[in-house]
Amino acid sequence: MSAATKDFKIREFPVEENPKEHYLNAASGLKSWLFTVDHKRIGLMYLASIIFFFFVGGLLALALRLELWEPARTFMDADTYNRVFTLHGAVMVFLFIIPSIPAALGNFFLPMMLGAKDVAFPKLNLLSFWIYSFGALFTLYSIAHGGVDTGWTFYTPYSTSTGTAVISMTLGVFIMGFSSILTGINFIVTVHKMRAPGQTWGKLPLFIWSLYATAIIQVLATPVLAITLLLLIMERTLGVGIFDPALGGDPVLYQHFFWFYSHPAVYIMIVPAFGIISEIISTFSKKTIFGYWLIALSSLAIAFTGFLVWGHHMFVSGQSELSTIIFSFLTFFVGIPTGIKILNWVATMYKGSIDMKTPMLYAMMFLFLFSIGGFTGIMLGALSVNVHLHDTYYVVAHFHYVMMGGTVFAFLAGIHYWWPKMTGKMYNELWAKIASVVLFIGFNVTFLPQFVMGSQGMPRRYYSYIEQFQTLHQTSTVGSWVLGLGFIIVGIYLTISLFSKANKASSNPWGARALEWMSSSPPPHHNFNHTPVVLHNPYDFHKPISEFRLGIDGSDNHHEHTEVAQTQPAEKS
Amino acid sequence: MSSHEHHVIDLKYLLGAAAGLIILTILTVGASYVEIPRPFDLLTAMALAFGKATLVAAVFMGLIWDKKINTMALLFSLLFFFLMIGITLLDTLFRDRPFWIYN
Amino acid sequence: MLETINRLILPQVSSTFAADVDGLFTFINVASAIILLGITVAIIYFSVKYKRKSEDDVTPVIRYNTTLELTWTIIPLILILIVFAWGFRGHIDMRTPPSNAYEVYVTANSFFWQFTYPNGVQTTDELYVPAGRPVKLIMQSRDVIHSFFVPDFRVKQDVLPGRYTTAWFQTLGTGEHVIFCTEYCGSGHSDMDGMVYAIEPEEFDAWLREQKELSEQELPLAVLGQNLYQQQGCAGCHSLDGNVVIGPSFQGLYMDERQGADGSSRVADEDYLRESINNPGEFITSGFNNIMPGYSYLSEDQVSAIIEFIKEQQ
Amino acid sequence: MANINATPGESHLAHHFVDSEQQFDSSKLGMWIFLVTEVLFFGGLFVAYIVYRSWNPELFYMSAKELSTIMGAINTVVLIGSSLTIALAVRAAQLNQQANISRYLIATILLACVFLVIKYFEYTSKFAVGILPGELYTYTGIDHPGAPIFFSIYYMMTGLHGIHVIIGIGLMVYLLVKTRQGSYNAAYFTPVEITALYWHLVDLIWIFLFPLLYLIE
Repeated sequence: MSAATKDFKIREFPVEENPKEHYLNAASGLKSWLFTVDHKRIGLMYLASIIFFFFVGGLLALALRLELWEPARTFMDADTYNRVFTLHGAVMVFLFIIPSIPAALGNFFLPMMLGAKDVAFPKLNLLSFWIYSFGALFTLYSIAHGGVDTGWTFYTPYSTSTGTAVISMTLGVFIMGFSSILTGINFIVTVHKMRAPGQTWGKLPLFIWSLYATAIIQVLATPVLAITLLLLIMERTLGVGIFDPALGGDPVLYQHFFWFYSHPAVYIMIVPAFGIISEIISTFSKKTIFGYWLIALSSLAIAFTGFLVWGHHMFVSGQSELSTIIFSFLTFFVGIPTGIKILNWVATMYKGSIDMKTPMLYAMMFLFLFSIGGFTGIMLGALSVNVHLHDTYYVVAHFHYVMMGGTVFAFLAGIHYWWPKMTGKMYNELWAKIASVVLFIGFNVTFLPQFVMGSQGMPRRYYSYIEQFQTLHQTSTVGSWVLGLGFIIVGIYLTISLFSKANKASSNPWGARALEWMSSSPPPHHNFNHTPVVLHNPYDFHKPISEFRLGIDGSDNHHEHTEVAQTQPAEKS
Repeated sequence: MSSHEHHVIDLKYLLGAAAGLIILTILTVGASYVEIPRPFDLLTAMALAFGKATLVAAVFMGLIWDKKINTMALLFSLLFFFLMIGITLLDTLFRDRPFWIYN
Repeated sequence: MLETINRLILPQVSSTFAADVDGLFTFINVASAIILLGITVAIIYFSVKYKRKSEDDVTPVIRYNTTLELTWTIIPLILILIVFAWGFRGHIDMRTPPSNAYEVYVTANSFFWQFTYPNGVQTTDELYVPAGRPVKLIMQSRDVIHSFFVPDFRVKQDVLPGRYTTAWFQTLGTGEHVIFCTEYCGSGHSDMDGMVYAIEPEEFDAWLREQKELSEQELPLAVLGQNLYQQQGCAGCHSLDGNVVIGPSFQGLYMDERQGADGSSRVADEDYLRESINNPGEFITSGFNNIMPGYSYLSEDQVSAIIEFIKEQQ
Repeated sequence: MANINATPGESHLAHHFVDSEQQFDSSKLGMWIFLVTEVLFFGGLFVAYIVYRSWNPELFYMSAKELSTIMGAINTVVLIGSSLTIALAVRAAQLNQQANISRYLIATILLACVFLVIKYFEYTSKFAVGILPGELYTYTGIDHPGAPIFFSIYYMMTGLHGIHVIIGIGLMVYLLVKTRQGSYNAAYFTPVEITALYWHLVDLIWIFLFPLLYLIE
């Protein structure tokens, strides 16, 4: 369909600033949200759920840090502590970070950036949200029934022998896996089949490339998690014995199964963040992205390599020496495409016109924090050093630098970047910058000491510790309060921006070139009033913005499909 | 853009594929009664199974006439399955020889 | 200066391969710090130098630069290959115990370590080794996965149920070194620590003989029970002073009326205690979890000794 | 892109698609990607199978003897037949032969039921001698401590496959109802096509399960 652009009459359409009718007021009432098939509304519902679970996971984290103030008991006992860190991990991984960028921001912006009216399967998209909610209910149920104390990895045979609510928890994760798979299928098909006329693969925004790579991982890896958890449930109910040494099974095999999903899942968490950073750095440098193809293809390379390295979680697990060595060797090759990305982003800033607005500030923090996460990853990939650092706080600090310093900071960057588009409102720039600095300081104060502790040998998942570590633990705990404060500030000014009347956002406040900015803020029900036509690369900042607002003449979305207008009266205008 | 653009699979291909599948099934069962030394017994059975799978995918599922992307999707799933099994076997098959690589 | 920093962030060097691990640790840290500094300086410099002057700024179109991109593909590639080779070499040493190594069997239990020496002597949570001699640990778990970790030695190895895994080390001298369990194993995970005592080989031989003689002495039943209480790790979960650690305290346990989690109740007589030692899952007192491993491998005499010891805790 | 105006099949066109070709291709690609996830879902069990077989070749040899080759072979033929009939159903839809769609769908459903009935007899004959999954296993005829694991894998694989067969029957019954209502024709037969793809995959998996479980020498 893309080659056919020349058959049409193309003309520039003006963007309607501050439209009276948009997707937010196209219909009202709770039902219009819960049963919507509009990808934008589904994206917002995901966003709300994700923020809720981030809040829950964050409170659990604060509780953990507080408990570690004293070497022995501070305010909870060991069993409670074990449940709290398990829930913190499970909630943050399965309920927050995996759906965070793809399901919330991706759902909202993937069709818009492609110039499509919706994802390929809108009903499936809604179903996916419901499956996610249903799975989340199971998680809440297992919390109510005593929680789970296995750690989010559910390692056998501990998970098959402990008396806690492992089955309902794994069932919840199992169900949420289907949500992830359906979103992945939807995104892949949408990218393949729904691109606007003229939008070739070489003109896809890098956020789309990263979501596409993510979707591939979701589709290929998640079913293996499903079968793993199913086997685990069978192990607990029927004693099938595949993972249980007492019945002749092998617990290390469980770890292979688990990490076949969970290592690629790390890239489900971080690759979408790369996409956001590419968008933001290019936009706020007002400059063509450096090395477009290298960034785009490195996402796919990371996705692929990510499937070959799972065993680096198992260097001391008792797997064979042969696989330990091969896994270590392959692990380093994830570093190359990642390094390329970072350097290409820095190169994009060279000779740019840099505007250090909040999203850009977050992107810069991302570069710094994620680089640390990456370098410490190289450290953990080195075999002999890994033996010392494995399962210590060094690992904890490493993955928080990647997941929080990386993904969460990129997520914050994305929320600030697209906030005007999603809500039609601008937030307070000064407070946003203050909050970002508070978060940056809080984050480093929390997690830098953990690198030191880990190097000194402090094991992770410890309820009590030897006194030597107390100063570092207390520093880390103080840092966690600063982090909490930062998030409170973010919550306050974003909420205020929603309800204040004066701060309406323009359609393209940053002067970006990607398609989502060629629609009004907030966008109309069908994203664009006319089928958009793409002539240029989304990072062609040297071309006038008018050439990015092209559409097919006569493709007015309001009149094209009468049956839609009948079911949704708000459309009749 | 309507029906005439979808490939209607010729009846003779469908029936031919079905006949081929039955023959291969008989061969598979037959091979299991013949003494073939390990591991060639398993390899024979798997080769026959892959032959059958190819027939189903190519003819019944219409991959011969379909868009290439769909074939690629199937091949990709197989690639990743083989990666999974291959890399796992690097552990499970070589556990009792922990130091062989160093000697 | 690097040495000083290393001392601040790494534990003491107490085994033969610790120095090599620290060397690689330092190499990666220094290389990373240089690159990170470069990135940070570039970001800050660009942000200041190319700060937006007006909304109409025109930027050059630089789509790619093959030389540059090849440079930052190849240099990291070389660096990571160095890191891999170095880590690999160090790992070979860690995984290849000398054939003359002194062998100790290790049994991991929730939540204590048992060490069995070649002459049959057993210790709990305390590993005595001859200083300067290679020691090979042959490890197995009785329940879930544990992991044996001595930071000072840079040694770590998961301990699996149903299978032996091995680790080895050679100390550089005498000293005391803490052992951690680093694979999460339940309630008492963080209490599952121990000590390695590296002592002079002659001293070690004497200690081993002394322990052997002690274990062969005819002891009163309750004293034998007390020794078993320490050796078998009972002390990790069952206090003698009424405090609840992980399991019920032994104080006042004998002949106490126990309320079961299933609503039934039983009197803690000798039969009850015997069953609870051999097969703890049969009757769980309410308020406690079914996490104790069974001790059916103990001899009848040993069980009687423990029961006698419990009887004394009134 | 060429025709934004309505074509005959357009009443099934969802608002966000440009034309029915885009819609059909999207659905089909979506189904194929779903099949990818199915391959990897079963893939996990195949990995467990291969790992345990490589560890205990004798166990697999001894245990496979307990399974009925005849029943397995008949079921293979039954599934191949059902694959043919559903392919014919798609063909009938493409050629607008309404009555034939129903006829072939009914044939497919019947064959699927035959498969399940045979499976039922297989399972009950195993249950009768105490060959049950996991810790319920009580059979003493196989002199190998790992025998319960083989049958756990057997029940997991065939059970999961059986669940897929049942889901497939449900889908086809739905198709049959819709066909009777005249919902499918040469212009619109996407549900028939993608259900057929799903059913072929069920067949594909059985093609591998049969020699791996029943025919070990």
